[in-house]
Amino acid sequence: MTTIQHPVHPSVDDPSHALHAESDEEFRLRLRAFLTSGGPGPRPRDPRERVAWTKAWHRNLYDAGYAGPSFPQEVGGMDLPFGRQVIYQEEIARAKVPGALGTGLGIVAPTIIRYGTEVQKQTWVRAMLRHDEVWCQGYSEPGAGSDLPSLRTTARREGSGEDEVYVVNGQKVWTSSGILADTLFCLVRTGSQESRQKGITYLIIDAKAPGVTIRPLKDLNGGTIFAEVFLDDVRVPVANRIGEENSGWALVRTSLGHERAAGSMNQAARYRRVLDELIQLAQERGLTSDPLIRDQLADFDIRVRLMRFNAERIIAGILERGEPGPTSSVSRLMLTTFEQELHEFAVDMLGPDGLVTKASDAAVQRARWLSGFLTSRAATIGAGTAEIQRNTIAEQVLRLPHDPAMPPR
Amino acid sequence: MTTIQHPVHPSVDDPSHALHAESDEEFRLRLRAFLTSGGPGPRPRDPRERVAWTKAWHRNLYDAGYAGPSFPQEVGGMDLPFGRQVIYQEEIARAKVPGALGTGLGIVAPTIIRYGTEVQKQTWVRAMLRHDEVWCQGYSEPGAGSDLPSLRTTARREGSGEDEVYVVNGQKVWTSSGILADTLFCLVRTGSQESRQKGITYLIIDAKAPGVTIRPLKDLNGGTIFAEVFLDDVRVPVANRIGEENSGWALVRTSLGHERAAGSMNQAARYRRVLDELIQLAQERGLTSDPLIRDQLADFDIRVRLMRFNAERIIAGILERGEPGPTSSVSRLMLTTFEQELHEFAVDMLGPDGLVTKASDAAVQRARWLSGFLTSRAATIGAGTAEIQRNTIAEQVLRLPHDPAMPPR
Amino acid sequence: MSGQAEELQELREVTRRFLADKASISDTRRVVESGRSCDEAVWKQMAEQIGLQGIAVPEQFGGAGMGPVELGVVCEELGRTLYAGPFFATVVMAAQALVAADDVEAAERWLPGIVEGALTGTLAVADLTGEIDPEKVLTTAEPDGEGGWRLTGSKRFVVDGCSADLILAAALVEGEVGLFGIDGDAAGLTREPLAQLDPTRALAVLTFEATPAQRVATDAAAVLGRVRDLVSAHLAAEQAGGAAAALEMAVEYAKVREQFGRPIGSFQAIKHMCADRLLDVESARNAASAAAALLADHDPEASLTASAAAAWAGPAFTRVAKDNIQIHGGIGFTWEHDAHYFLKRAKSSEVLFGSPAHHRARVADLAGI
Amino acid sequence: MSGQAEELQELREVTRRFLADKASISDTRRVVESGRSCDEAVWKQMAEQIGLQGIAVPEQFGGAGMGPVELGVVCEELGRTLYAGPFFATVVMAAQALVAADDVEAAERWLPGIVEGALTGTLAVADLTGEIDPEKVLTTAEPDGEGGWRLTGSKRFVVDGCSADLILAAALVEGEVGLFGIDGDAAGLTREPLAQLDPTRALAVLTFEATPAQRVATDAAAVLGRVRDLVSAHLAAEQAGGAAAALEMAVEYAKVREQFGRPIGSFQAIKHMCADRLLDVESARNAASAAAALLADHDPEASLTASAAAAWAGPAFTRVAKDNIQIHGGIGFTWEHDAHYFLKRAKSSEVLFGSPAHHRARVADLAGI
Repeated sequence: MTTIQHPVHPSVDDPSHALHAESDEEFRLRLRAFLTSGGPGPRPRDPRERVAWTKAWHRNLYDAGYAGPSFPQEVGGMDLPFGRQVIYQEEIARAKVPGALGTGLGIVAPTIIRYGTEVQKQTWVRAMLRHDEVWCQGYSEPGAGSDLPSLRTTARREGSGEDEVYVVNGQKVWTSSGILADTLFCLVRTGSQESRQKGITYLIIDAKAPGVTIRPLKDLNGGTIFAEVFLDDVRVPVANRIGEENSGWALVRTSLGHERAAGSMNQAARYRRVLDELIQLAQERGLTSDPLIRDQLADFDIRVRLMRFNAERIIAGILERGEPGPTSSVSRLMLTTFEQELHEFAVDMLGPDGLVTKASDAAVQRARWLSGFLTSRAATIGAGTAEIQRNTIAEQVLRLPHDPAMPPR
Repeated sequence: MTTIQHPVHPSVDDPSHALHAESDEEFRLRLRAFLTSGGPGPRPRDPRERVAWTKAWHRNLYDAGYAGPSFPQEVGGMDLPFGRQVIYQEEIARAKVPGALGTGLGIVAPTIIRYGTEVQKQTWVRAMLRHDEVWCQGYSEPGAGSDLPSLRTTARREGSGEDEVYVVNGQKVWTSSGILADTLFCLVRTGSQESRQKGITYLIIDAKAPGVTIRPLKDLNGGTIFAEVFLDDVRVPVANRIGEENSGWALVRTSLGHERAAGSMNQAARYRRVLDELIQLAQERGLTSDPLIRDQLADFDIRVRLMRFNAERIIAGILERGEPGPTSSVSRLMLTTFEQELHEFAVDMLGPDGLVTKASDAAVQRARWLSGFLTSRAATIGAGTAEIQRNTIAEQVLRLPHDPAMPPR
Repeated sequence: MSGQAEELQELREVTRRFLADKASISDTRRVVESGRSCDEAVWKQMAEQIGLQGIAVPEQFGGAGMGPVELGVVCEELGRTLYAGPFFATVVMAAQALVAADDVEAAERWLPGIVEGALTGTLAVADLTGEIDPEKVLTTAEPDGEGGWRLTGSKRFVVDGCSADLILAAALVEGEVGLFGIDGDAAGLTREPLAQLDPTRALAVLTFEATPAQRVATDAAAVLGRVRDLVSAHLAAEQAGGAAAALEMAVEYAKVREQFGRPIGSFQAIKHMCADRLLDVESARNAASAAAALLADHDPEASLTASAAAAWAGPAFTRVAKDNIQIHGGIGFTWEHDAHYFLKRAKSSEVLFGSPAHHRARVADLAGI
Repeated sequence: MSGQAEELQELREVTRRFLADKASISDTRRVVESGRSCDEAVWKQMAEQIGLQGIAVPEQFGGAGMGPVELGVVCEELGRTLYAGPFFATVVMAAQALVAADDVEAAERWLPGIVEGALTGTLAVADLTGEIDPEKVLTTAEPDGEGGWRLTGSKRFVVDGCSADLILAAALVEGEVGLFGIDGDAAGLTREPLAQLDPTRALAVLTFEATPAQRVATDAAAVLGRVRDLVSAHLAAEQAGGAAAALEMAVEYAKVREQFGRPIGSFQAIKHMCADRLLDVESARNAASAAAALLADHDPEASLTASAAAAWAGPAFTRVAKDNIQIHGGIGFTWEHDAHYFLKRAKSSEVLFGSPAHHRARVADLAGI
């Protein structure tokens, strides 16, 4: 984990300063021009090279002043008005440039910006934006999946003054991209086990610190989407705490509403692209004349359109009334199962050919559909199961009563 | 409610006596011959005439010794071995003769046979079998649907000796065929409200007694499938109680397993016939060449076959091991939604023509599919919702743990 | 909020208030249980007090000059109370056909009456189904030799066909489809009500025997193409409104109805059902309004989007209406409860103007799948 | 219990004990993780100790002389542990083709070896898919002029094609389909393993370049029709077994895994999922055994029932396998857990020998829909 301070805006020709002078359309064209001319170049096939390539691209993006569309300028972001965030996301989707590594920017950065100290904001958010560091999440534990408040990783205080540290012990699991992590953002227990969510603290842990072991978790597709993290007497400076001790739970719930809303269009665009590629494949193989396949493809097509309409509605709600409205609560539900259904349909549609893995030259499109069929199983498990999502919608949006056998929120 | 005693076997040529002399196949042919030659004649269109016609048929069946295949001979039944019960049900399904009125034979008769006094057995079961009386159920209440143990209809004792009665007050609802009822079999509260299932008593109530009011409930299809029953100071002889006071709940759970098992084949045969009629309709209208409709019809066809295989498995289990096995717990789940899906599919398949009601001459097959679409909504509600069925399977068959927020069983 | 968004919101509120006052679901029940298809006083007030009939009619014909976006909002609100009256037939079908046509004379003849609430209308295209499909026209038209025409044939599933003052009907003239206006009381016209599932939307069978008609001078196929898309989009809006109301009904009941000592809404099965149905409702509404916006702009994607909205909103409404009954349990099965009206409207409207499978096939064609 | 039922029960128990001992799911994992497709010692023991390879082979060729009913029970049990070995290819596909054929000489040549566990085999029919469909044969056969034949063509998705000692292949002779036996080490035969989803069932691509072959003298189309039905029914049995094991795994986990202070199996969502999956499992098993019984009787409904069983059991197994992963949560997503083996077997076997849609279409045809 670095503590180097980056210059506020390294680029001489600071594009954010031009914001008020240019129209939305000019902004779009300027961004598009940058993404085209300054783009990352061809995607390497080798996974390690691909990581380096992705990091270089994001550093480039940051240095040119095009990182963190929603983040304040003080931490290196663009601080775009919401409408321009949407344009930004549309252009990013269009350009097919690589997304960020790790999950820090989406999850912990908004929390740091809102609850962090000045030093935390300056050092951490910049490091994430510039991809000098990849940040990964340490929330889940082997015993605490959907039920996060029951987590057991402990942090006890030792020493005093500037030397005061938390000594952390425990295990984290389902850390996405964990093997790339430079830094971990974790929930740890500082209160009693019984205090549940009232005894949880938010700590930032250097992934290279003594006592941290990160082991890739081989997933059902043979890849390493997740890792497990072992924390043995890891000494974490108290200054690495975000917010107060025992107040970590409230921080987890930092609203990502607007951030997500701008990203929802990106998601819809991504599925549009994936579906179009599947439709093209079906056409190439002469399958679209099969009425059953045609009907299914049309159904997927309609749902992808609905995703876009839902995203547009959420964005319009924010632009017009400052709040995303009820669509935002359910739109993710459509995405959750869509990825699974689409990939399974693709495998079925391809018949036996769809079963061939990428280890074979005979694989259809490097077995992307088959891999997707397997890895998309995580979509209904990760980030709270689909069941938990529905519970939350029912209780928080529809105001249906809480299950009496569940712990209080 | 009658108290007349019928002769044990009014028919001189008592066919049950021939049981051991004849083979299964001979039994089947003899029954088939009776159902053909002694059949009920054409089905009247007028609902009232249809009731009289049905009663006459069942009286005829009883008098000829062909009623109550599973019931003991002492109460007027045939006491067939299980294998012959299956044959009986197959022939009944084949003959398309009208089923019993009311729900007494299926629900309360086995309870009376098991827990009733000699007098109760002799008078009540015979009256039901011969259709001298139509018996209907009074379990559900406006406040107690799926949660029967919370029922509130009270019965307090008054008088003593032979004059001792229960005075019953309350309201029952969702009484199937209630407007035809001569007799009601009811659950009433004799213990405290808090005693839940421990304070419930099983009473037989004369539907014509003072204080009983039965009102048809108009259903969503404009028919009167159900009725509501008001009980105001209804005086019920203590002799009309089945089992002990406060022991009614245990009686509700009288196993109908074997009875149902023999009937499951009947159900499968019924759906086979309904589906064949739908397929024929689709063919007549030239719809089976539509690949989407064809695929759906094949799917229904497969499910109807599975119903039969499931029924065969249940029956084989009883014949071979004396117990129906796990299939019996889930086979009903397939029936539950099948009726709804099939009728909705039929309406969709017919397009706008499927929307025309039987009030119009233009209705397709007297709007049977449309009516079925509406009335089959009850399939997932009546007799415990589909949700309750699944809970029961999960807990009693798969032994999954009880929901801690539910009352103990 | 932007100006347009504010105006739309106001339109929605005005409409909702009017309906709460005069045409709630209870009023719908009252009207249809008395055997009528419309409360005529309310119909008149709707035109006079808040001008809904003229909302999407150009100002030159007395309307407010707005378009599909605004009409969609109104349809959604009318859908919430299952409004029983000739709005869809008159304002969406007949009036929009006249608006789309190039025949100013015809527009001047009929649109002002519609706007004032004095004239009701309908549109009958396919002979055997309710579809707005110029390919499915069998009725024929012949000149009467005096500048007028005579129609022969019959149309089934005509929305509000018995009560309409003006019937716009598609008929073949030498193999080409034309659009004709027929007086409701024309000679040679037989109108018979069709007993069907949805009591809140009257249907009829119309028979023409050399029935006198006036031709609407326009490219009928193009006009009907436009109206087909408007019908798809506005029906989807209506379905979204109905679904929203049915879901609200289910959710409110699940909050208060207790079983096993707890509200049924605290059970996971009910919660998950309601959450899934909220996705249905929101997506239906957003699809319908996206289609309306594209239709307002005459966008090339408008037809495709209208069919996408129809393909989703019909089954979505039916799912919500079925789950509403399921959540209500026995009480939802009774005639006395309003739940069945929603189910009947849902299934009827899902089937009437083209099935979901039909709309999916259309999406596949238009999307080049 | 009847005699037959008792014998079947005993066969089931003997098989289950043998597998628990020597070919449990852990053994399957061990075999495939070591890169093999079979533990040959266990294969040999299976023949010698409990004689599974010969169960449905007539006594005259050394078998036990039983039929589809018994073989179905064995397949169901093998399905429970995802047995990795050439049973399906050898015993169901190759041996049953020889049993169905009229060629006693061919049967005498190969069946005794299969029964003894000394010979493995497979059957390759369609060239481009795994289907047992005589209509999809492209490979051709020509006489070599010395009483033998030479095959040219290639077959994909051949089950255990790399390891089989005997390959039965369909090939065209002057447009008519014939059945041929090829030695696994014949000249002009290239065998390449096919990297594919299911590590527990090896597949191969075979290429014939004037490969010497012996013709099986029989009505090949009739034989293949019979084998197609047997494959459908026995695959369904295997799938039912796999589904039952996956469901048991899920249910056991749901009983002990706690979240929110209670076992996850106490949540309605999990309960309802498991109840629905039990219906899947029971129905798959009953359909498979009904098909086997009809096949044993050469009943006219046998083909239809075999396809009905296949159309149900494939998707049913996949549903159970997916829900098993869902119920296990993250742990079920890992390579280390067995859950993914069930998903891979399920999806692979659902697709390999003809899709569910294909079987539904066949049911429609055979049922006269």
